[in-house]
Amino acid sequence: MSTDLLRWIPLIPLLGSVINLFFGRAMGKQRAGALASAAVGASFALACYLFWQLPATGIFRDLVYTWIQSGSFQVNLAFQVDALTAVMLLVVTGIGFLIHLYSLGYMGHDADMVRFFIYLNLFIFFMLVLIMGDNLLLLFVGWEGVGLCSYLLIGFWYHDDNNTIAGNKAFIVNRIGDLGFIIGIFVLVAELGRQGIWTLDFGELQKHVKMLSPGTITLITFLLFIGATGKSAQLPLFVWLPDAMAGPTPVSALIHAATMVTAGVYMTARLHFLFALAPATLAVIAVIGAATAFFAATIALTQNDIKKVLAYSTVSQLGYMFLAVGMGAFGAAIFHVFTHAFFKACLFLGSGSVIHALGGEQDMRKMGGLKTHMPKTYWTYVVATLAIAGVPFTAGFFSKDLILWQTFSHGAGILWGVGLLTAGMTAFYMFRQLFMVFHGECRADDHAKAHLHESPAVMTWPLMILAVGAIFTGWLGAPEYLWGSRWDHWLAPIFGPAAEHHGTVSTELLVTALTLAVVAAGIYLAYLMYGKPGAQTAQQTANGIFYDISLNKYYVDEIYDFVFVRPFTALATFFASIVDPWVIDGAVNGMAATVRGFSTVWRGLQTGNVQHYAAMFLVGALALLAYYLGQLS
Amino acid sequence: MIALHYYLILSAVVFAIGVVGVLIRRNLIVILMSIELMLNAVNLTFIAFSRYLGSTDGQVAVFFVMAVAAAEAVIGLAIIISVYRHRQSLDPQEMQLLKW
Amino acid sequence: MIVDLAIITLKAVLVVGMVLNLAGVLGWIERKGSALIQDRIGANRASIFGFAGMGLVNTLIADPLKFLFKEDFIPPTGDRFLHTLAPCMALFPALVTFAVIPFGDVLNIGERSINLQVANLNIGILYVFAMGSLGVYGIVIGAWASNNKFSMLGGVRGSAQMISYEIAMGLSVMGVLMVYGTLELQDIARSQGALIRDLMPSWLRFLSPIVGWLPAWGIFLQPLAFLLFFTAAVAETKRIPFDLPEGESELVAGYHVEYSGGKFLMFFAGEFAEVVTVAGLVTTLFFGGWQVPYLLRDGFHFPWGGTWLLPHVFIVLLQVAAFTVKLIFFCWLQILLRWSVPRFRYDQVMRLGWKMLLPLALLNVVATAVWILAAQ
Amino acid sequence: MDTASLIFYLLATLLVIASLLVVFLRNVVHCALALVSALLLIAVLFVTLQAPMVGVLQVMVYAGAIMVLFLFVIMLLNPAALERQRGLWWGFGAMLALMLAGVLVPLVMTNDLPADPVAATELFGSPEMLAKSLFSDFVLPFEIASVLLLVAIIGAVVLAKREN
Repeated sequence: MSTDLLRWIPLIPLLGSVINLFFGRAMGKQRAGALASAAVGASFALACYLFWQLPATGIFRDLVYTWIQSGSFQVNLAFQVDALTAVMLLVVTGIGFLIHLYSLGYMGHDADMVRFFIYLNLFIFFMLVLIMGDNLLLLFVGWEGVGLCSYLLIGFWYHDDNNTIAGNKAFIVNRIGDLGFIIGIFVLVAELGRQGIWTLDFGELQKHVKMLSPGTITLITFLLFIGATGKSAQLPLFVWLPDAMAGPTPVSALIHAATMVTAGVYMTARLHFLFALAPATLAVIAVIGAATAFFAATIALTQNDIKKVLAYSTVSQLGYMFLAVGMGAFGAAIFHVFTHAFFKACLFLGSGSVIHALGGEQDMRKMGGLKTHMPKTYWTYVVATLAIAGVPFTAGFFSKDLILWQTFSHGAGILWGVGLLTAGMTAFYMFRQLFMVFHGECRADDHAKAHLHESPAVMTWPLMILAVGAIFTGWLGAPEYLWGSRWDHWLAPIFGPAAEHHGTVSTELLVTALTLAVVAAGIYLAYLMYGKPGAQTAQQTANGIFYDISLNKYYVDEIYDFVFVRPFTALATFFASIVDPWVIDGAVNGMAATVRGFSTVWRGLQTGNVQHYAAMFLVGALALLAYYLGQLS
Repeated sequence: MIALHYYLILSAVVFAIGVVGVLIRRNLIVILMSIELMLNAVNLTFIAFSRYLGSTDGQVAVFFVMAVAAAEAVIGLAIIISVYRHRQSLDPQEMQLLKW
Repeated sequence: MIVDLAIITLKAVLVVGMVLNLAGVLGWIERKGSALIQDRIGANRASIFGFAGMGLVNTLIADPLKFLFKEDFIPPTGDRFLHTLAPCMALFPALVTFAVIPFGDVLNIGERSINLQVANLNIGILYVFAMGSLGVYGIVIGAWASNNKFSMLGGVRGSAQMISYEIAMGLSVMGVLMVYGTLELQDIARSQGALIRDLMPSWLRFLSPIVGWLPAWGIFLQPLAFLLFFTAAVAETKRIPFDLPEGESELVAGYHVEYSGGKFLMFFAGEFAEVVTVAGLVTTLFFGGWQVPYLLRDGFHFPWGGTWLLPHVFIVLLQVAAFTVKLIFFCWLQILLRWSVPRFRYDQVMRLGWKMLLPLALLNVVATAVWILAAQ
Repeated sequence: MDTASLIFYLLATLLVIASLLVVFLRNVVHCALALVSALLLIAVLFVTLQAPMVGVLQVMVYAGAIMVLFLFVIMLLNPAALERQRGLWWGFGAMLALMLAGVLVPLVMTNDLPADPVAATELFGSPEMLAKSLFSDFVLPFEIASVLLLVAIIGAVVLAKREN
């Protein structure tokens, strides 16, 4: 096969975006949406074909052209597909395609649907550049591009100020992380350059990183990880992701659950050879991952907004992934990325279906009893909830257990304990949500009740496909005591052979059993507090200091506001009101005044009379001629 | 036979007279005519040189000068007409708003 | 030397005399002709001893005399000098233009060969246009010097009209010049002695029996150019249907409202001289000039075979006579035209000149160029 | 003094007088007519310099077209008032022009110039020779000149057209 095909995977969505940009309005909403979906579908088909063709150890490269050439430093616009990229490719294009289809139904009533699909296609393009780029700079281009699309889509309904503020927040918080990221790139280039190696190619980097000193590597990886905390919503930069739920729900599913936020994990996996050399950074990552997982889970316990719960759940699951990264188990992290994409997308789309049915209502306290009205949504939701809770033989069970087992077997007992606790909380808040939304009495107002309906097929079919994925994708990475992992085998060429197990099978089974017990406890607690008939009303009034803290998200936003935003605003106000008008404007105006002063004197020469000018012209000509005459004689 | 100097001096004198017209007259049409006079003084030198150096290039140059002069006169007169419509005057010294 | 000078002077006097006399005769023909057209007698007072037919001679003398003895009125607010200069400038170009029009082939008397043309310039036709373009000044200056609003209007109209039609006229002649490949009028006239079949490209030979026997006159080679040139030239003479500068029903008498006596006579004569010049040009450019069909230097050579040799002097006389006949025919045609068609409106005149004649003339030039390239 | 010199001096004197009249006559129409005569004199000078083609073109283009256009505009606008002249500026301009002549004339005299014309063939200055030069060496400027004239036509129409 021709490797030239590679470039078309990102290019087709870009084309779709550009065509819709110029002709979308003329084509009409439905056709524009169909075009956008078809573009992503085509990419998906190509990706499947590539996946099929990709040999076990192989790698496809497609050099489009040389982007930067400066001395021996060369950056290509080139795409590559190896096993890792292929997995991400399938997730991004496959789930992206499903979500496009879903959006056809979900956004069908929105006047700005064409714009939505332009953004969505553009996002797919940048995400594909991110995962397919064969060098760090191209990855960074995609990284920034998806950030931009995320910003655009969070503020998609820009008529509401809160949405644009949420968009700004996402953008600004991400910039903080990106600053670390780009400094990391600079340090990497500069340090390698000092060794005479000028490159950003992953392949080249992998060959040459050993030349760097351990301290440098720690610094670089730490800076890169700061970028990852921004993009993947880890402590302390996670605050933007819950707010990002202001965007349309398909966006939350695609960008803020399945794909973009996992870019940080992908980045660390892509640069695993670098991170593997920095144990200090890995330790930091593991601690931050575990802390984030736990912290976000505690917040999710009490949230009432259906999407907020899912958002904190996403943060929490991302924490798991970084916990795995911190253990050096990159394969496990990517595995969790993979399974999480399915069940979290399914959950988000399910919640979208609910919100759609209720005419935009997101407060779970005003839901309930939807089971009978929306059976398809309900059952897919149940499946995905089981998966995220980690019920055996669902996707989440395999991937989460793998992470916990890796943590345990690495001897990080405390982190394992935190993860275990988080698993229990996850089960609790997810079932709490399930009970609040689908069981019990319907608490929606009459108007919303009257319009209750199951979503159209174009929305339910993606849900069902994702639900199937939420169960079976996990089977690829089954532990050794079952049928063994195809996953490790697949990723082995990238990350090396699967990490050796320190424990025995019996220990592993014991750990799993412990996890299952905690999960079961969480589910049962949720049933007691929310699932039992009459329990919910009792919980409405329950509160306490921990409940308040959790409900208010530990006041993190307020603390950030007080510590960072306000001093910064004050400084900006100072510059805007003192420095700009007096110092800068003063200098500029002073120059202008000086020039004007001189001009007032000189403008007397400009009489506006053509004949005066002609006379001046003649005087000049005379002077020249006289000089010439003097030269001659 | 006449030496080339004489033609050149004649044309210099005519040229200078044209310059006087451009400088001192207060009627745009006469100024334009003085410019035509200057152009013709230059044409005379072209033809004289052409004759005395035995090259037709000078005559070709005059041909082009005529084309340019025709264009210049046409545009100049069109401008004069539109100016006169607005100002009811042909005095260049009354048209000096274009300053500062 | 002296003989040369005498011959040149003789030719000049002959031509100027002919033009002026023809102008006078035309004045009489116009009166009688218009009377004929309008079914009246016309000019019946001028007779000698009761012979009305002698009125021609009578008019030739009586008209100028009458004008010369009238008061020469000069408007008090006008410009005396320019008022006098204007009629001279109107008459002068019309007279000198005829200098380059050949009225016969070379006449050989003994050793000497006389070119029957006053001045043989190698820029011939350009000279015609140069002089023609000077004709405007008569009107413009006369109009301005009279300080009369009617004459001023006439002058403005006249200058615009003449400049407009000069362009169409010049461009229409271009095709003729391209066909004959020369600017000299004598050469053009001489070229028209050939037959069309001599000029035909080989791939058109099959038409030779049908049109090949025609003489290669301009009218056959450039029919469109003839129409354009004739129209434009008539417009240049400022006669009906193009007499907008005069337009007696609108402008009293236009640019010569304030003229009387001898000066008016000069305008009058200038107009007829222009008529004669136009006729001469049309004859020379399009109707073979002094050529008689099939008459070569030694006699007739008929295309269907057979020759009829004639003595040289007789041939030359025949040619001069042919030229004169053609000339008078075209003078008469113009007078006929003047009494047959109504006057245009001014906007119609402009539209005709710029939007009909000019594009057609350009088209003719391009078509001729293509034809010449194709025929090579 | 031979005939050629005589003719030159006569033409030169007339030309200078006509030029002076252009500049110093107060009536615009008189100025224009003086300019016409100056242009005709220059045309005659061209002919004496073996440039009959250019001479005739001079008459056609300048005297026949450009100056008629001038007269047409003068009569169209008919500016009645004679212009006032300001003595000081008048003297300044005249002085400048005198200085110009005072620089140009010595400049001409100091250069070594041919005293006699090159012997010319019959063809020199003829339409054929001019056309050959124009359509071979100067084809590009020729085409540009035609574009320039087209632009001038359009410009004049746009400028002189009444609004609405």
